[in-house]
Amino acid sequence: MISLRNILQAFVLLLGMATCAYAGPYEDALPKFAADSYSDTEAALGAVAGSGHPLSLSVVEALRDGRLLAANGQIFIREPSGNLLNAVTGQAFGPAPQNLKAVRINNRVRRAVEAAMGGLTLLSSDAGARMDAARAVFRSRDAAALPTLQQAIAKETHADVKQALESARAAILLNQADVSPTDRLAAIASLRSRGDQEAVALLSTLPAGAPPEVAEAASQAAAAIRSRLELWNAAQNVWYGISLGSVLLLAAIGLAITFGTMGVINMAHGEMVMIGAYTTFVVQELIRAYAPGMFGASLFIALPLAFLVAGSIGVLIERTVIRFLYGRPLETLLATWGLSLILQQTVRTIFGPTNREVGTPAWMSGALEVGSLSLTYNRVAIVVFAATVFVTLLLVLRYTSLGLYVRAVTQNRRMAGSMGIRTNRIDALAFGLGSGVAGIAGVALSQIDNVSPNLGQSYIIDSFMVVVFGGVGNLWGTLVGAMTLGVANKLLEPYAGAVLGKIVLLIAIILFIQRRPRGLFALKGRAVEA
Amino acid sequence: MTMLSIENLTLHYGAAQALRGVSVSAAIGEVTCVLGRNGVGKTSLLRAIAGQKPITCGAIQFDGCDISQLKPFERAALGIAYVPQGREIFPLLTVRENLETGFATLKRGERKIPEEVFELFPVLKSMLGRRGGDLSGGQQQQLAIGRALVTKPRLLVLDEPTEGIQPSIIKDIGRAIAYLRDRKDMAILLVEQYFDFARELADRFVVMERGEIVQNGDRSALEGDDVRQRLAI
Amino acid sequence: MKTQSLLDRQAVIVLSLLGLAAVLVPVLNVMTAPGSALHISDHLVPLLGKYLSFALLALSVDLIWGFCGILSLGHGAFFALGGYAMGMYLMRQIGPRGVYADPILPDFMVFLNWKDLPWFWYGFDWFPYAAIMVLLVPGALAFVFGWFAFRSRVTGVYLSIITQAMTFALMLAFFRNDMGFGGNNGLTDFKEILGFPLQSESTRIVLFVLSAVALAAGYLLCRWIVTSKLGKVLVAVRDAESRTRFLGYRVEHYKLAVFTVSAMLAGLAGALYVPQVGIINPGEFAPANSIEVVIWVAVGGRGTLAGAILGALVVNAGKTWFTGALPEFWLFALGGLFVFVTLLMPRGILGTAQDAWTRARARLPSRSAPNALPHAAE
Amino acid sequence: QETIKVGVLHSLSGTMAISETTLKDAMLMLIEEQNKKGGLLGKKLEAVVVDPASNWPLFAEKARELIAQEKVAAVFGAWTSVSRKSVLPVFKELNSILFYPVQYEGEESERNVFYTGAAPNQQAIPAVDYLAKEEKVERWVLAGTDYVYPRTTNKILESYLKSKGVKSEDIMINYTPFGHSDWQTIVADIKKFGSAGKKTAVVSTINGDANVPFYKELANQGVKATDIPVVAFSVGEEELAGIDTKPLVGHLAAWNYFQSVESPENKAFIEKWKAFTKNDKRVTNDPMEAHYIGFNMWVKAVEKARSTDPDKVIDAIVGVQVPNLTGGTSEMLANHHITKPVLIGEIKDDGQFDVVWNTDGVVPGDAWSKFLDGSKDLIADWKTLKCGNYNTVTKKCGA
Amino acid sequence: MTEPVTPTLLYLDNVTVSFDGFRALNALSLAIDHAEMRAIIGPNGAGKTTMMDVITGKTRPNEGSALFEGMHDLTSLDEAAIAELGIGRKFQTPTVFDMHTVEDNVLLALKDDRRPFSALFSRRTASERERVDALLERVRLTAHRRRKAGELSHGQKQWLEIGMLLAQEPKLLLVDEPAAGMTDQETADTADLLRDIAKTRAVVVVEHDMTFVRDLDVKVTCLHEGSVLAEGPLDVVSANERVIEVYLGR
Ligand SMILES: Nc1ncnc2c1ncn2[C@@H]1O[C@H](COP(=O)(O)OP(=O)(O)OP(=O)(O)O)[C@@H](O)[C@H]1O
Ligand SMILES: Nc1ncnc2c1ncn2[C@@H]1O[C@H](COP(=O)(O)OP(=O)(O)OP(=O)(O)O)[C@@H](O)[C@H]1O
Ligand SMILES: [Mg+2]
Ligand SMILES: [Mg+2]
Repeated sequence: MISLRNILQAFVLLLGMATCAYAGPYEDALPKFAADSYSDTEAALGAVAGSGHPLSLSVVEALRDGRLLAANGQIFIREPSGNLLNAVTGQAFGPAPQNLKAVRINNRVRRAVEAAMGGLTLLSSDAGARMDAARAVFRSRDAAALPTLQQAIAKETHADVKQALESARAAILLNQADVSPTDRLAAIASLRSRGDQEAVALLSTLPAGAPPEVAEAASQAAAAIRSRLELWNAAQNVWYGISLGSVLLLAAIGLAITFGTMGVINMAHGEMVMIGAYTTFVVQELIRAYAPGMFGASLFIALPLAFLVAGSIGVLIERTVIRFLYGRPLETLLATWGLSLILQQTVRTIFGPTNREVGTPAWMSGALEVGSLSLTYNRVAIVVFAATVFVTLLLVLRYTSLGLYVRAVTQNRRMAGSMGIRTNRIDALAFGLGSGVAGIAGVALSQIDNVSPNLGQSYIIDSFMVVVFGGVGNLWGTLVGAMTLGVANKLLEPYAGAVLGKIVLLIAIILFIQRRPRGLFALKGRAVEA
Repeated sequence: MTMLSIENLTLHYGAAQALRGVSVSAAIGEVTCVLGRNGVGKTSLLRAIAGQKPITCGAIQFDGCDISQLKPFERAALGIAYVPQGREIFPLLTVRENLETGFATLKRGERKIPEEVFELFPVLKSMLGRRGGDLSGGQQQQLAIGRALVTKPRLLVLDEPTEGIQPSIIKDIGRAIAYLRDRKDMAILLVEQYFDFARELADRFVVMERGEIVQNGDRSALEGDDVRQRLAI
Repeated sequence: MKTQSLLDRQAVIVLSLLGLAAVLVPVLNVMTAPGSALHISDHLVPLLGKYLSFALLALSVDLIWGFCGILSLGHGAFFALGGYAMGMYLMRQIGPRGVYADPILPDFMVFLNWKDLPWFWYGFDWFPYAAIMVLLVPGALAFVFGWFAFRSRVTGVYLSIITQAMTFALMLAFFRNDMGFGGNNGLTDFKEILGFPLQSESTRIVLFVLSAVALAAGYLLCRWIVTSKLGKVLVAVRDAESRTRFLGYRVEHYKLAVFTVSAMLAGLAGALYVPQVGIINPGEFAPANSIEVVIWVAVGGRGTLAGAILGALVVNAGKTWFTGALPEFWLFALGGLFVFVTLLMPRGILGTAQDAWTRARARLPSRSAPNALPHAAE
Repeated sequence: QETIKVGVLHSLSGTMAISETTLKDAMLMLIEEQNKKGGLLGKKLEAVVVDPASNWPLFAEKARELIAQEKVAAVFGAWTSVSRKSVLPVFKELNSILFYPVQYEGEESERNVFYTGAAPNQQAIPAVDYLAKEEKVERWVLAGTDYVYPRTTNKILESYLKSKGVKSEDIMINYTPFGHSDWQTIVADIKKFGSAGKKTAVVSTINGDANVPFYKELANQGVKATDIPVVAFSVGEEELAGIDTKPLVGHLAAWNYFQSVESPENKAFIEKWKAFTKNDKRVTNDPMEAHYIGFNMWVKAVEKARSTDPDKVIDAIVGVQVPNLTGGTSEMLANHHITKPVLIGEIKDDGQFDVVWNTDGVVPGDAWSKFLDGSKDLIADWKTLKCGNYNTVTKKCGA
Repeated sequence: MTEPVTPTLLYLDNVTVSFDGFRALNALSLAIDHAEMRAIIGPNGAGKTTMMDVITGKTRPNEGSALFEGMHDLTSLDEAAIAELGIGRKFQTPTVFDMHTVEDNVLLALKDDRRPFSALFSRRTASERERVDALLERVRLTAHRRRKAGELSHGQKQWLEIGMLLAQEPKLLLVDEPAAGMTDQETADTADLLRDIAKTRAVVVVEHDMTFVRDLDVKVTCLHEGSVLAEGPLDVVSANERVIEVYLGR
């Protein structure tokens, strides 16, 4: 890349020298950048991009990145390496002028820059850049780019890019009155095969005065795409539901142990989640300060740490407070409520009351496109993560004696002791496990929610709702409960709105419990009724 | 050899005294039987031995060591197994899981349910997957005894093990207790109201009244009407 | 045969303290000079009144939780509904004195372009109607809710969670501006009650006295319930619900009856609360509020009635004091108090004090008569 | 030594602590500064801080405590509308002074309250104008939390937009509950609404905690400012501190102050703030500036009246002018609102704002909106008319 | 048997109860007459307690019906309604109200109007007081009357529950293992008590103690695997080969 750029620059330099006497549109436009007015900047940008001047790409790039500078009506480009070039000549410029200021841009200019970049990079050698360019042209529908577009299509070898280029061309052609109906019909067909929301938008904004057969085809195509999208839409909503369900599951699963299995009405559960989130924050701060290169791995480092931190706090709480309260489940409510206040205020004192920034690693941004379904990576990650946590926990509880002993201890503490079960240790371990799992849930939630001392509070009610709805003491119940509530919520939301949807859901839970007074996965028989 | 020896045990429930200076001992290869009417303190004595109820004063020696301050699970680890009155099985655990709770004191390699449990109580084998709480009363009682045997005890403490059990199995239990005694590797302390059952098994016995031991002796003393009289109202 | 009488020592103490407060607070407020040590300042009167209404709420929770084992995590809903009923009356009393001077519509309706008063606001300008609604609305909701839940035998945490869901749903609903209850801002800017200005000191004193009287009456009602045979059945239900059924008691009817009574008491508490604090908004439905009420009861001593009153007073006075004196650290103090009480006073402040008292009394005779334990067979 | 007490009534715990704690710190700093300058009327100022804990009735109780028990000369505080509504009667009854520093829905003017935050005409309408003019926006999503401020603002905007010829089908209104955290559906809906071919923008009156997940979701679903810009009225530097802003560059906010504003006053203020909090990363924001203005106005009025007596201060303060932090001067108007410039900023990747537009001068705050039926005839004037809701048609106070 | 003026008191017809495929009761039919005492024996898990569960409304049978006094279908009534019809029960494991005193336990069981309102207004009458005194005397708990029931020993709880059952004055008493945990002497006493009661009411007793059953001297039904294996006088039943095999042992 760098060598290519150097060659290009040398070439540009030569060319610049050859043409310096001649003042073309490029040179005319440049001073407008210095006016510090967005509309002037936009106009100048248009002129530069259309000038065909060899320096125009550098100017546009510089403008986008805030490297286009102005001083005393003169325009300069600061290279990424720090050198200052005269934008007119492309030659290096000696000592920087005093009052050098970056040419400011706003959204409007940024949009124009994108469009310009699109036109300028359609023929780039990098396939990714061409793809971006094709998208930019599709969006800008700039007829001026048509010739270059044709050229690019002819040369294109990548199937994906070619398709993108073609739909960009279609977008331009569709809107042009002077194009033959056959070409426009072909454009409609191309858009129809694209089949997404943007295509519908284009097709339904066909300018008035189009030939009837074109208008007809466009509206048919739009309708066809719409009905297809309808289906995808339903699938999308289910996905949203699953991803919300995973969030609920993560938030609730620790509680399924401390409350569901151990019977502690653990109001401090949310604070354990919060502690996990703050652990992530601290880890990221440290990484930012000492090893910025490892940022991508920050969450993986945070996971075990969050488990340990929240888990040890859980053990500490169990050993100092909860253990005196077994057999008095209702009093655990009082004590853990007190603890949650203390933990919140502690975090507020240490980290301040405001939100803290937890960043998203690059590998978690972006979206996976499956058909017309858009699955954002971070949601996919959360779904996968929730499933992993669930399965691991299930295995731990099933295949180690811990699960058995915890249940034995909760069902009959005295007798469990007489069977030789170390009740203290089991209690501490189980509470630590529940808290630790809450902690790692915090790592995941830090990716989608705010990391503040109030984080835990916002999940505690939902968590109890999930555990109870699913049936206390049953991990599967928690899973099904979380997913049911998540999906139901998301299916209701489009019809009832977020507020009413939630109300309807709460009422549904109340009614459901009437039908199944012990939750979804209720235990039956004498054992429970006694 | 004396496995368990209790000296001068006193126990209170709040301000109320349930045991007053009780002294008993149990030896390996013997069945020691505790007799007495309702509410005289038999269960309280066993709870004190198992560590479920802290004692007020007195000494509990097990295998030569004082265990009166140990936690229940520590006593279990030493080899005391307890079949409580009222069964106290874990209602939501399956029969198998109930039995497996006995593994807690065992080394990893020894964690197997001994065949003798199923020989003694075949019904348990057919109901391994059923929740303990769903069993019938007698089945639960059998489970409670079986569960105690899983821990491979050196002292087996049984509180009215025949309660609610059908006659044929009572006979089996009697035979089993005799068998365990004759293996000569454990001491057995038995609380029993069912006099004939006690008489057949007891090597030695004590009779309690109002939290005190009022009579003790060996098997021959049980033959007369004396003890029966004491148990009458 | 000794029965717990309606007016045992505890009841006498509670009632006389309340009576004393009802007399002393106005006297000290009016008769003493503002500087003197005994003076109860003007701003303290509504504050104390607020505590008393909270105490009544706590009492209503103790009635069902302490004696019938129904842990309602949604009792704030009944309190808030009573409060809203009172708030609607006070709102209608504003009349044309609102900022938009609409004689009928409250300000927030004008503001949202409502043209007519919604039907459910009819009648609230008439105090007796509002007063009935204060009891009727929470009572009816509790009755319907309880009828379904108790008939379906929803118990334990399941019941707790659906009560929580109920108050949560109500909170969201009342937050909605379209509901016609003023949305998030709720009802505020009240002017007068029964023609007496709410800002005047004498009205406040009367409200305080009324709160004390209502609390005393509520306490007596609860006492009556728990000392009657009904109370014994409730405790039986709390400890062994199904056994009670086998004795022929229709558990659901018992639960429904006390739940409804308790909700009405909570509604009354809300109605007393609103004129004294001057605002009612959906925040009162917040699940956390209801949990807090349960905590007052636990702090004071569950199942002792007087303990619920004590708990509400202690925690709220503590909150007032801490939020002023330790604004940055009061959560530590409050949280610490809760942990402290659970660990060291397992039966709450009053329960533990009672235990200590009985133990102290039991110790004396037990020394002379070591055979404290009765024996069946003599 | 006798002091003049100043009440600080901001939540230090509960849901609002996240926003309000900073304002408490700002007030402590301003008071400390003033004391360094020699105090007021020869006496030292003393801050009385209480915690109303995000609990609205508690606000009223604490206000009463501050005024009646602590005898403060003025109170600076409240954030949410409901907390202001809750304390209003107390201030009226006990005749004290409240400075309220947050942008709000308007429709109010009280003798005892001074509104130093923006009224809708000082924030919402200029922002919409900017988008329509500069970004050629034709389609609008009005997204807000379901409470009074968004409802009113959206009502005003809706009627304003319609008056500008925007059609009903080009306006989408969406309300969410407080603390809404799952924005997947709504962001997807916005995307869909925005892909109809017309330039679309989102006007966000989403409140408090809900913003962070909202912006995180915008970033996740790749809604870029160049496609669908979002302009927010409740998102400032403080809120952005909790989000990674790189994917959000170009989204907008409308305020009367940004930390990035270049002026000597602002530079000095920021320096003092960082020194006071001993933290280089602490940011400043609009409500802080509002307190700065309000506090200085109060000081000036007290000096002018030579007394802290509320009646005298209320009389003296109207017309008082103090410098604001953006390099201009703000004046207390007769309607108890102030004049302020309106600024529009685009989010930068460092969590600050780039001011892309500002009004030439200052805009006077309107207590009553011209775009609402109920209030278009109302004006407030505490100087001559002595009335907060004077009806210009019926010529009567009290509408 | 004398001419039945009214139909049989309790008639179980073809009752089947299964739990996840396991038949705890298998087409069980049984008739109990007015003022009849019936002893039920049978191996552990034969379905004796389940049968009582069906009669008292705790368990709904999958099939079959249970008629009381010839007109009330017990399978469609709930526990409280059945209790009000006059069916009282003592449970296999003693269940009493732990937090109530011994005398309150009895008091709660006393035959009385069960509606909440009457409970609120109910005042204790002298006759009630006498009855409680008499009952406590009968179950030998007078000395413990003020203690909390939860503090009683196992056997004392058994007695208390019997007292509660008597207090209800039911038409039909279902008594599940009343002698468990009692001394031989007490067992005999219990038998006396039951015989006494059975003069005026119907009693169904489940017990494994053969001495006790012999003392009762009534018709015996032996259940096995959910249905009747043998019926008749104890001597006949206990001579039955199958009964010996599955129940009595050799
Ligand atoms: N938890 C308790 N609290 C108070 N007193 C108790 C408690 N448990 C037992 N008691 C009393 O202690 C005494 C002895 O009870 P214990 O259970 O040891 O008797 P027991 O001999 O086992 O009787 P049973 O044969 O009926 O089982 C009884 O009077 C009983 O009431
Ligand atoms: N809920 C249930 N789920 C599965 N099996 C059950 C359930 N309830 C009872 N059973 C089984 O039904 C059978 C009958 O039990 P029941 O309690 O009626 O026996 P029983 O005759 O009373 O025995 P016992 O003499 O031991 O008390 C037993 O095998 C028991 O395990
Ligand atoms: Mg016993
Ligand atoms: Mg049975």
